[in-house]
Amino acid sequence: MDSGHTAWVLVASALVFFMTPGLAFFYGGLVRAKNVVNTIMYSFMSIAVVSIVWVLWGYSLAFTDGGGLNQWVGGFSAFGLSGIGVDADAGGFPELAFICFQLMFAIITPALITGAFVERFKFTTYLVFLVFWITLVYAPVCHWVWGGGWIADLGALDFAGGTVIHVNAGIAAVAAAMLVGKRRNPGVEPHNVPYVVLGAAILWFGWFGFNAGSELAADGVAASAFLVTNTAAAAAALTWGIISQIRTGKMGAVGVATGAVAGLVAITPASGFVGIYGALAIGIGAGVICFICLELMERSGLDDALAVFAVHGVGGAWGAVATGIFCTAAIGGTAGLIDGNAGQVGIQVASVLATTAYSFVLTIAILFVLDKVPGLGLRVSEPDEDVGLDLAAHGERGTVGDGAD
Amino acid sequence: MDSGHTAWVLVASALVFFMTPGLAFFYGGLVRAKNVVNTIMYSFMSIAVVSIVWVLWGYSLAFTDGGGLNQWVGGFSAFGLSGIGVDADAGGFPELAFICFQLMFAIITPALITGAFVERFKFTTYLVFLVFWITLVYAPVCHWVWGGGWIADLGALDFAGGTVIHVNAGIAAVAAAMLVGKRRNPGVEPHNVPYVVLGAAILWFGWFGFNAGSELAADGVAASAFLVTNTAAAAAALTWGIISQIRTGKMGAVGVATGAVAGLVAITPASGFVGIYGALAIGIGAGVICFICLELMERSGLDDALAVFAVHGVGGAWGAVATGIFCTAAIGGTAGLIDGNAGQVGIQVASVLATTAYSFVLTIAILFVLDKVPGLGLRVSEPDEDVGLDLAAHGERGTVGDGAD
Amino acid sequence: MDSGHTAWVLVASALVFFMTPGLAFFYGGLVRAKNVVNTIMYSFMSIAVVSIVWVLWGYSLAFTDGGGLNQWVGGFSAFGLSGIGVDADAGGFPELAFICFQLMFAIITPALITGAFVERFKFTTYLVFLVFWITLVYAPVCHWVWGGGWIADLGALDFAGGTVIHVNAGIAAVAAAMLVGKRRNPGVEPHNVPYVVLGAAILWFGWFGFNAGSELAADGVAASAFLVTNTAAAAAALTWGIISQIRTGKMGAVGVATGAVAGLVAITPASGFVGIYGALAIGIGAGVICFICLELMERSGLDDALAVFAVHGVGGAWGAVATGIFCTAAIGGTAGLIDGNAGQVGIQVASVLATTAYSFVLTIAILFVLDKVPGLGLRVSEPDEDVGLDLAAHGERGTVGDGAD
Amino acid sequence: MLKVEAIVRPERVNEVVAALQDAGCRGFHYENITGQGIQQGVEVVTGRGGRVASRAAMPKTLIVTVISDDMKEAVIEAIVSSARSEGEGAIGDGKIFMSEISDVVRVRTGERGQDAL
Amino acid sequence: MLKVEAIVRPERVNEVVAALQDAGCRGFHYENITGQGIQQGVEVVTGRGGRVASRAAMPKTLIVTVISDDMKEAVIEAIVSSARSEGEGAIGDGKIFMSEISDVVRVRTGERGQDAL
Amino acid sequence: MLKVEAIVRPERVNEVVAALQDAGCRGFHYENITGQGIQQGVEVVTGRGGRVASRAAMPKTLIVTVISDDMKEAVIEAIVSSARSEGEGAIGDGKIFMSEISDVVRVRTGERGQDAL
Ligand SMILES: Nc1ncnc2c1ncn2[C@@H]1O[C@H](COP(=O)(O)OP(=O)(O)O)[C@@H](O)[C@H]1O
Ligand SMILES: Nc1ncnc2c1ncn2[C@@H]1O[C@H](COP(=O)(O)OP(=O)(O)O)[C@@H](O)[C@H]1O
Ligand SMILES: Nc1ncnc2c1ncn2[C@@H]1O[C@H](COP(=O)(O)OP(=O)(O)O)[C@@H](O)[C@H]1O
Repeated sequence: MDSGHTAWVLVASALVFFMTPGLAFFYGGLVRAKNVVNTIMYSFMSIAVVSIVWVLWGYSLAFTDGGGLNQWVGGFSAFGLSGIGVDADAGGFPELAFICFQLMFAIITPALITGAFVERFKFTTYLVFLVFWITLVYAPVCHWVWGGGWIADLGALDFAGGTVIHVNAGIAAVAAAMLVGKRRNPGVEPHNVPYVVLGAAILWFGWFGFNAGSELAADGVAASAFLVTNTAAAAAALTWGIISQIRTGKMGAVGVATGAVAGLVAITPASGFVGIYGALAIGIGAGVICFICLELMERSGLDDALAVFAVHGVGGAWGAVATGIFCTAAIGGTAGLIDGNAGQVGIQVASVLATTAYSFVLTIAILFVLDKVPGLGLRVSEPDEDVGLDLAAHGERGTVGDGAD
Repeated sequence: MDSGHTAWVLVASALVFFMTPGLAFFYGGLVRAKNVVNTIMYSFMSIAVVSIVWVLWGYSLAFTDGGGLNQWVGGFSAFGLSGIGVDADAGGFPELAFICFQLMFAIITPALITGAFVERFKFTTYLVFLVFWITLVYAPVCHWVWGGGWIADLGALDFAGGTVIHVNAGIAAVAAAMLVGKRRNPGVEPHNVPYVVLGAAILWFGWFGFNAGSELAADGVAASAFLVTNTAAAAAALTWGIISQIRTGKMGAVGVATGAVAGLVAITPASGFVGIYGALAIGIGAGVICFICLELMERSGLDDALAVFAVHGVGGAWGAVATGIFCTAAIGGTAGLIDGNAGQVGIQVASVLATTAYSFVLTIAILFVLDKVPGLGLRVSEPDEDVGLDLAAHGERGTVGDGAD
Repeated sequence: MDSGHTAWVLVASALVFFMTPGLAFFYGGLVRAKNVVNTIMYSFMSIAVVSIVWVLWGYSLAFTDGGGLNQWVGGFSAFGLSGIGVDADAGGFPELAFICFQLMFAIITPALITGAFVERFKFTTYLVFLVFWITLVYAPVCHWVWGGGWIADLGALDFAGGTVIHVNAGIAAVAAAMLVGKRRNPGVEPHNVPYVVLGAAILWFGWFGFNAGSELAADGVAASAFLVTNTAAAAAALTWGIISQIRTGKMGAVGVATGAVAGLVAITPASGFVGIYGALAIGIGAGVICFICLELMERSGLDDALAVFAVHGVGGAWGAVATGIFCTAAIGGTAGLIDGNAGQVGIQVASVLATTAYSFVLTIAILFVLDKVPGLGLRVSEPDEDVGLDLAAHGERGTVGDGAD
Repeated sequence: MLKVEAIVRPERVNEVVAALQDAGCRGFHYENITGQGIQQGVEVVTGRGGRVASRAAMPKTLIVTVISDDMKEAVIEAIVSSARSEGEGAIGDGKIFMSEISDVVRVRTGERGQDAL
Repeated sequence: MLKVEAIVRPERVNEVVAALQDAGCRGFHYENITGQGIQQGVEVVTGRGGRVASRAAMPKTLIVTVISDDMKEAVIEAIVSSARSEGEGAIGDGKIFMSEISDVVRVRTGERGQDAL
Repeated sequence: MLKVEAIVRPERVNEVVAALQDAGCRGFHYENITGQGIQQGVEVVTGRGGRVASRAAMPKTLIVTVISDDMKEAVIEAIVSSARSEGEGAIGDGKIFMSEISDVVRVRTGERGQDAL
């Protein structure tokens, strides 16, 4: 085992871990003040719950051989990580490090979904949802792409999880927004813009681990992934800022931060396969496409409160398709549309559509069942929604002054 | 020297450094709004003061040969790090990197203590306290366990500092709370819950460096330590959340964050010695035990304001004992109670008791003396306590609005 | 290529990246509440804009051979990073990683300048300024020192960018403050002290990547740079705190945080060349010198709002000169004044003066031109300044309560 | 002239403000306060999750508008209809306090009394 | 009916609220304000540690309760005894202002006047 | 005794406070509020950069001082001159509301009425 690669995968795991608290602040700043604790806790509890599910059966379902079902899902042979010792090698670094790294992806994916249903979803139901969604949706899709399943066989490229994480979460968000319904009193302004920017900055910082870490080695491709990740995020942030400046005469920080995240999402599947110009194109494309989609969604009847579909669903789909367009053999070994291999785009589209369909149907099914279970249910009561979920679900207020508290 | 190990130890040092500002926010969010700056500054000034003490004589006292006194404390041979050049090797990586890593542990330990006496301790006295406590308490105990002293000889296991850091700080906190007395007007609610969660998240993030870094190499044991750290923290957070939900019908974010920290504390001594199931047991145990202890302490007469004893003292002691129960030869080379080596538990208990006794007596002695020194003293005046230490000690207010500021 | 060195350079790049959001909060906490978003966005948009400029032509101008002009500036041969593949080696690690690392320096430098003109500078003009300043000021100065230009030939030592980054930004800040003029209603107190400390802590954390990363290898010198960085920062923070305590009877957190940053700035050029005692001297010196300078500047007519000149300009100049005083052959290979090589000080002074002159004149020129361009201009309107730039430039308010928002 | 101080639920502010404007009010201001009435307060979790305490502390919003005497009933009607909870109304819906204003000055022009409203 | 506005030290709010309830007050609200009286203000450090400035800015809490006229003295007594500092009292202990309320409306029921208190 | 409530621009608070002190006011308090008058509000960006909404929400500061009746005109003059924008004044400069205070108590001493001011 190589100590440099091991060090890099461990650091990358820590960086990706840090993204989920970053997301907590990104989302937490966007809601109303009375829901900030609740919104933050959605992300934080994903860490707590998914960490347990992953080491018990999640990793096993995603990454072991599923026998006859192997095209669709892994098996239980590594339940409780049985048989994986400190010497197990995952290709130059410990398999335990790979488990850590993959765990962090599993944590952030359902946390992303929460943006769709903040300010009205029942917290205890969410905890149960996490267990089922990781088991029934995340682990299988992860197996398809990275665990030896059918999408991998198809030859689809997904360097760091454009379909597994972002398309998957983005579609599940639509399903959740549909079933939980609209907020009674959506706020007009985010309650804490510095939190939004802090969260976006932590996400960007952690995303270097997400994308460059996905090379699973400290080498030139990792450095390339690092650089294109940054380039695409910058391009998308700038694009979004310019559109916003043109349309409103002002360059809102929330818009720029959203643009950055959209760029990070879009470059994710492509990060090990494209160069600087590909990254610029993907970033600018993400800025334009996600902006338009977000505007359309706001006009739709669906209350995807924090624009998970527009940013992660559409951004991830654009990134997956763009990977097929801009990938170049010199970097990741596979040529794309621009280099004459048009077929790759079709494969990419197929992987997006399959993930979309599967994730949508299963998320609907899980939520439908949880809604019917006595004592659970999806939506909080009207008085709880009015007083805010910080008090209703957590018995806490975000901030309290001295004296008149 | 191995560049991979060196890179890992340097990164781990940076991660552990970041824990102290994380603690600043964890603690800073828990106090009243008028004491947030003061509480944050306790942690921040520990960085400033201990960094100087460590490179001058702290490291030397902890890690050099103490000659005839070597069982108890090191010597002054490395005063000012004399003789330690850029080529000095600490086992595959530079000794200067080891000094950095150990420094970060020395910084956070007294910062942990401050949770006991926030909102009423005199700030200038604290700065003096730091110098004496590191010299007379931390450096010797560190020497006992890691510097070749008597606890190491005994065969006690402490992978990343359960006794050296957490039991040590937890007991010192009791001593400090006893001598400084109760707050006049303790607040009912934390003034800033997002800060508490931000702090807990940064602590968790940094703790990967703390525990996995303590392997001092980028290898399979480091990866294992990383994974069990995360598992125990998640299990404890979830346990605390569930207890809270059952008892109050609500899942307070502050409770969940406290649970996470308790789990991180408890896994610390065990992190290089136990597997996933040991980590789950340690985490769940930490959740239950620290929760009960915290409740009992709140009913006691002692005003350990931010529950340092319950979380770090008791959590650290539980972790040290649990290390003796769950350690397994397959990971760290030593068998524990479950693997048939009951004696290890006894050794672990002895190391906890010795640390407890020494730290308690010396902390009392140091504070007693500082209380008598003219111009110092432990407690601020009543008006200063009422107006808040941000204004009284720092001439600052945490936040100020425009206009009516 | 060495995987350990590669891992270290990639991690260091991520750490330096994180400094800019850290700076955003450091600066953002210091301004009035109505300008917090704007101040944060100055830093955030530097990431977006400079990232694009750097990969297109910035890196090329700074680090390629400039042919006949090579003493002064590089060329365009690496425009769009053409010809730099994943296998390009920069001395044991990928050149793409070096590009990432250097990019992060280029991002933070103009962000530092913004402290001079916050609360009154026109945001859109700033975005244009970024492009010109990186191209005309940063890239050439960077080339002089690190890209094979005349200062490198002179034998000046600048380990991590004391002149390139800090003197450069500090002088540009003076130029900007002169041209944009004074604020109408400067606030008396920072609006958010926790943000200031959070920002300083993130800066300190990231600075380990900045300085120890500048060794571009995971080795003993990197560890030494890590340790002296921490030592100087701690010494300067403590020095500033003590001065403040003596003069005002209180130890303001903002002062201590400023001291820490001044120490970090001053050790930057010296970090790979000096030992612990040199670091202590540089840190204490930074605390005293920058404190005095800051006080003098506040009495001057110049409204350098957030003391960029005193902290970065003067701190950087002191560090550059101190490098010549305290550098020792045992660590970095070059002897300084204390070791009998008085000439080094002269070389250091020359490099500071050249940077000062060039940066000042060109920054004035760029701003002068931008002021005249129709549609741009340097200063916002009086009503915009009064209502605050958060609303005026971004259409946002930093924080909004529920109900009466 | 009358000062009308209405204490309402924070989530109703937008509705109340709209109703006031419809009723002809051209100026008002508001701020967040903490209140207690029949509705005793809120349950907060203390002891880090071990216990619950009841705090005399419901977040409310205070809306203030100064009007001419003849608008009194219209303004009361506007507030009551926009601030009352669906159905029967609910405890905590708020109160309105009225008091005399003896003089008003418009800073910009120096106008006095009724003209300055 | 009377409006009682009491400015007190923030750290006294819990005591004052308890005393008001004992005196029979069933409704009140409060908020944090910044005040200056004889007690001139606070010292803040400026110049990043170089100087001290005095700010006309003491944090205070304003408690407001509307009561019937006959409760006036009991309420004053309740506030004074709970808000005054130990011993002789201290500068900055606060003030109470009283004014007439001409009408009250309970939003929930539409009740008016004394009944709505 | 009179209660003077002045709504002013936040960036003017320091000037207004200084003018009040020059006019002989020895006590006051202030707080930040949100207001709307002729000046309709502010433009905020919504839809993450896609649209602009107008919010009835200008940040204002409310300064309150209780004075004896004879100071009325001096205090008005002090506020108007310090709060009015340069030149002709501008929309949003603020308003002053005056009302009767029937009694005052100084908590520290129990003094009443005029003496307690
Ligand atoms: N006498 C009073 N003086 C001041 N404020 C009051 C008074 N009574 C009620 N309030 C305010 O009105 C709010 C609503 O009162 P509450 O008794 O809960 O309403 P309701 O009578 O409509 O059920 C309270 O939260 C409090 O802020
Ligand atoms: N005339 C006044 N008008 C409005 N508020 C006042 C007035 N006088 C005092 N206050 C408020 O009362 C608080 C206490 O006043 P202060 O003069 O310090 O108290 P004391 O007279 O009890 O020593 C002040 O901080 C201020 O908020
Ligand atoms: N009738 C009113 N009742 C309460 N507050 C008012 C009233 N009219 C104005 N205000 C307050 O005064 C502020 C200034 O009012 P505005 O009409 O903009 O000023 P001007 O008349 O001087 O142009 C408003 O923001 C609002 O807070």
